[in-house]
Amino acid sequence: MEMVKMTYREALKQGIREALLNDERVFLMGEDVGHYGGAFAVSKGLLQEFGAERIMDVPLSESGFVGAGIGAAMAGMKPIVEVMTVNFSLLAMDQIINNAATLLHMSGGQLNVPLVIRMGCGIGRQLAAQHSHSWEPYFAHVPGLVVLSAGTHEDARGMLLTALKSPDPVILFEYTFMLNMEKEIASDAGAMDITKAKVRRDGKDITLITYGNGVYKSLEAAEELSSQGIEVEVIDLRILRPMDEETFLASVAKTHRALVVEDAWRSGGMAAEVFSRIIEKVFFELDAPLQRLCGVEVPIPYPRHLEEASVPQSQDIVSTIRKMMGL
Amino acid sequence: MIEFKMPSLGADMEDGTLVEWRKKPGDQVKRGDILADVDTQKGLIEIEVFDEGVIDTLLLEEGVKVPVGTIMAIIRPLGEVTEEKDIPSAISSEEPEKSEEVPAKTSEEKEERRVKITPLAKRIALENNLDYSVINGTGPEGAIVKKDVEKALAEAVGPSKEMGGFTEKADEAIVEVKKEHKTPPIKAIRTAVAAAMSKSNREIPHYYLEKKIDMTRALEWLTETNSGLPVQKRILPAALFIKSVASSLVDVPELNAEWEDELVIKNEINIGFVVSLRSGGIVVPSLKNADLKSVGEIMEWLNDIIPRSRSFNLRSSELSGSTVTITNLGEGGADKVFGIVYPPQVAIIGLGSVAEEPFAKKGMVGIHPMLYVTLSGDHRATDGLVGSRFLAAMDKHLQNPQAL
Amino acid sequence: MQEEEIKSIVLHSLKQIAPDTKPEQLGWEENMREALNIDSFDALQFIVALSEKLDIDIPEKDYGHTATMKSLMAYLKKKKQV
Amino acid sequence: MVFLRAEGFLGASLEWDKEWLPQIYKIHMEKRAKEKKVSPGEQERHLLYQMMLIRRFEEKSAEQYTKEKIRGFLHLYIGEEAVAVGVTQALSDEDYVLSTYREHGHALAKNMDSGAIMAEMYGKLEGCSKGRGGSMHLFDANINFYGGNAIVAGHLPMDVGMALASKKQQKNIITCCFFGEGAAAEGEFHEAMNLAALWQVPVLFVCENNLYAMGTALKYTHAMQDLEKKGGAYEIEAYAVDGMDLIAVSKAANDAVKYIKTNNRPYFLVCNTYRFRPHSMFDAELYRDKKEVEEWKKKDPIPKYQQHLINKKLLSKKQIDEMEKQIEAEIKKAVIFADEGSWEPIEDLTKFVYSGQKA
Repeated sequence: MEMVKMTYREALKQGIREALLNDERVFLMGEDVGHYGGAFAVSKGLLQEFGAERIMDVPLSESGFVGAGIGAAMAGMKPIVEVMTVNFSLLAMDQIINNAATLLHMSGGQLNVPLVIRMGCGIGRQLAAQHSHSWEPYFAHVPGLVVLSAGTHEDARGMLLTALKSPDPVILFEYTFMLNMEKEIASDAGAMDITKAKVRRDGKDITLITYGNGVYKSLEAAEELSSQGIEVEVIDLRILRPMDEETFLASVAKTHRALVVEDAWRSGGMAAEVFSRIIEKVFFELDAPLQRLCGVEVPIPYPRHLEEASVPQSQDIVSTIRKMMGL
Repeated sequence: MIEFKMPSLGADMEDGTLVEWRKKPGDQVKRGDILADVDTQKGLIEIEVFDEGVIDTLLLEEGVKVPVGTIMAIIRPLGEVTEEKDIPSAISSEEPEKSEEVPAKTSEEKEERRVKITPLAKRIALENNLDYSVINGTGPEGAIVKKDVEKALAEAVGPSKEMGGFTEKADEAIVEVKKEHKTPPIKAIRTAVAAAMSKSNREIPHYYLEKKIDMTRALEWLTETNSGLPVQKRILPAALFIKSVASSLVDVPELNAEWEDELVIKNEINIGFVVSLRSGGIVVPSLKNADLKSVGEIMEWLNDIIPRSRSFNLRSSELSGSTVTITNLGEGGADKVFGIVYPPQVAIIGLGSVAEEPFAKKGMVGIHPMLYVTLSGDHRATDGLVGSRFLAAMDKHLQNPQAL
Repeated sequence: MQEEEIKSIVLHSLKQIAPDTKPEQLGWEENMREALNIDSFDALQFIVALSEKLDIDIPEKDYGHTATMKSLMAYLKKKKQV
Repeated sequence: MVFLRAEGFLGASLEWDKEWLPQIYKIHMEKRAKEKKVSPGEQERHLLYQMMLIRRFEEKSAEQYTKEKIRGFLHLYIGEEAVAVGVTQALSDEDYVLSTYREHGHALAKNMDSGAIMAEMYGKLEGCSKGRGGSMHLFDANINFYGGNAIVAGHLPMDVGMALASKKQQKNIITCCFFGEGAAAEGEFHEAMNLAALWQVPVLFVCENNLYAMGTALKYTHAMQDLEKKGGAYEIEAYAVDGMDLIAVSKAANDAVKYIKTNNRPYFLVCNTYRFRPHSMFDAELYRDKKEVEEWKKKDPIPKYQQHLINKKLLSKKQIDEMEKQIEAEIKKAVIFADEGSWEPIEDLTKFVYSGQKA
């Protein structure tokens, strides 16, 4: 397979571009997606290529334009709505939860909402408490939504294409921290499955379950641990709702130990949900207490050293796993 | 001269491509003038000057992509020469945690009322009709884990074959399990030492220096000081050596540094002190700001850190951040020790044994206690002359121990 | 205090600083530091332990008496007037 | 609590209070007017000083940003100085001010210490928000400056709440909030306007219309671009003023404050202005023409006001030079203060989560 080097930003852009080329009904709208080129330069140049009809700048009114996206989707369009970052998504929460997620149910199956909402997410650029959120668990809490987390370049490239085929509203989390990161992906990379978690690395000693910003950090830690003789199986959840549990339950049955790594705050995070399912379904496979490394419960501070201390780093993963292995 | 660098215009900007110079050498510039056009992932941005002066040199060619912080041009200040010190960015997150994370000690106490056993271990025990209440747990909080049950199952089969020595063997097995649990992760330490030292030997061109230092006055001073101290407060020569190394590093800061494709001199003097483990392997706790501590304080630190190092009861912060390392093998019987530099540090100081030797001083040969001090240096970072200055400084300090 | 008691305190203290050794098997005139692989730091801890447990002062100039089991026992007995 | 105590002190008769309070106010204002007796031109020169300080402070901030001393987002106020200074001079020290993420100018105009601002942007413990906020979150309750609010329009409902409180407490305080024309497209703007009018609370809404919401022009974001007309939808008195002219802004703000105090109603002041700099440091300005920027620079409020004062013989060239020197010294001091500040220990990471928490 031929591989090409690509930034996460470029992977996102290629995904959007392919979606626009594939289907006339698809259009992108969001704050600064057009003339500014996207707040993170993801959609730079698309306005020039596709025109203002399909690349729509909108005013700063999250509630308004997310609502408009819902209406357009119900009326037969395929909107990609960009909420610049997850930090502003609360302004649109009413639209997302009370309308997008419930219309199908309230209308007795008559109205579905084929809408994709993209959000830049996560910590790591010294943007302080209001601009550093990891709120995947909030959205994963809501029935009616499909919640995706693009923790790798291939998912950044391909999740959107599949999400646009979903009959129901999809929240797609992208990670601003990774935008400049270069990785190799297949030159013919395209649509990715959005139903299953993925084993990113095979291992026999312990199962590490993660998503988003945690994926590359975990793989890095797993490499280091491998040199110390510990083989970590790294699982990328990818789909936070509806969650694919088969993949990680099978892994835990093999390794008998599990660690969850995520940037989101500890209380009520994805880790809590993953653990509940492990205890419910494979309790008698466990040979060690479950452990989780999550965000420290503090509004994210501005100084870099405090910011870094707020979320698990690769080194924390290494030391936690060593402890779990009794070293 | 003012260095004009590729500016950082956003936390997510890592580099920029110089598209066009707007000024040429000899041009006068003032604050706010546009010096160049730089292409970023967000598009073309005009780069402005914050100083006044005349363009001296343009260091970059158009079309070149460079990281933030790269010097692009030199500006000669106008008229008065203002001293513009560029203080490097204060937070350095670059220093990776090099140390081994040390596991917390687990309580060996067996729970009386309830047997702690993991769900998996319990299942296996029950499936094999094994009474797990007599098994010694080696897992977290002393819990019985799968491994323990498997071991017990194997032993339940084993002794029946050789009738004699059943009890003895069983005892031994338990002792062995305990030992395996309590002893530090020898293999892991070995692996870590192996990795660091191989990297050092592979990448660092070492130079080696040694110097004999007359310890008469230093030892006299120690004896005198210790005679007035209760046994708990007495000072070992090691504390004095560490202090003399710290003071010498103040004199020769080039060795208190890191090599990151250039010599980066560190502000704090944090001395890594090699503690050997009885079971083999080493642990290197770090004495922070050694130059600011008295000999007595250093001894207190040793009294605290050595037992904790040997029992693996250190915080990772206590193992990281060293800017130079001391190895102290002399007591092992060797005369001198030449260390391997621990990257990214640039020097390691080896303290040998103190031995009585004939030594000429002021034309008189006498018997003096002599210490062999060695220095292994990273030749990319410094030259032998710097190392030599350091050893001379150590000699000077050890001849004047009361001042340390 | 009996000689046996002093000896047991000595052996116990040695075992504490060098848990992987068998001090009770030490030869009477063997150099303890060499035989048990004790460095100067551990040696100091040993002396601290002895002075605390036996409630005596061992000045630095007397460290030479601690080299072998024989010389140490003689020294401690004298100190405790056994 | 304060409210209850005030009530107890003033007695139960509201009728009586209504008559009595304006009296107190009058005495107070007369006293203040006496205190403020200044030599001719001193007040004017002070306003000029503030505008020039903001300009230079922002330039220094940009410089410190490129040197990576300041991180995160940095939004500069250059070009809009007349708005902050003109509006703030109409307020009293007791009045509340809330602002946006482009708030350095408002903070300086409200007399926040420039060293505390610089240290905050460095992330140092000595910053006005203990380094936890950075450029977008300047807070100083002592001078009644309540941020530094970085979700566009997110602070507008808060303003109304604060004004509601001062109304209930019968405090003679105005809540002034600054926001951009981008915020005027947010639902929260409209909700806040509605509530303020409905409750008749003393809020001064100041819209700084700099024509671009980040990089999207007014014409792409507002169907009706005479923003002051939006006040009419809520029966809020509104006025649009040339935000590049300090004298005009000051007069409009004085009138607005007088209106609010006399009528106990909110007021909507639109200041038409322009930022000379990009939206934030990392902005290639793909969305606007350089010629347009140059045209606006001709309206720079600072030289305009300098010329005005020179013509009125209230200012000399020499005094301008002296001011520049004074400002340079002040900014230098601020930078040194920030440079010498300390980093908060990581052990304190979880501080400030609950009040009363031990450090």
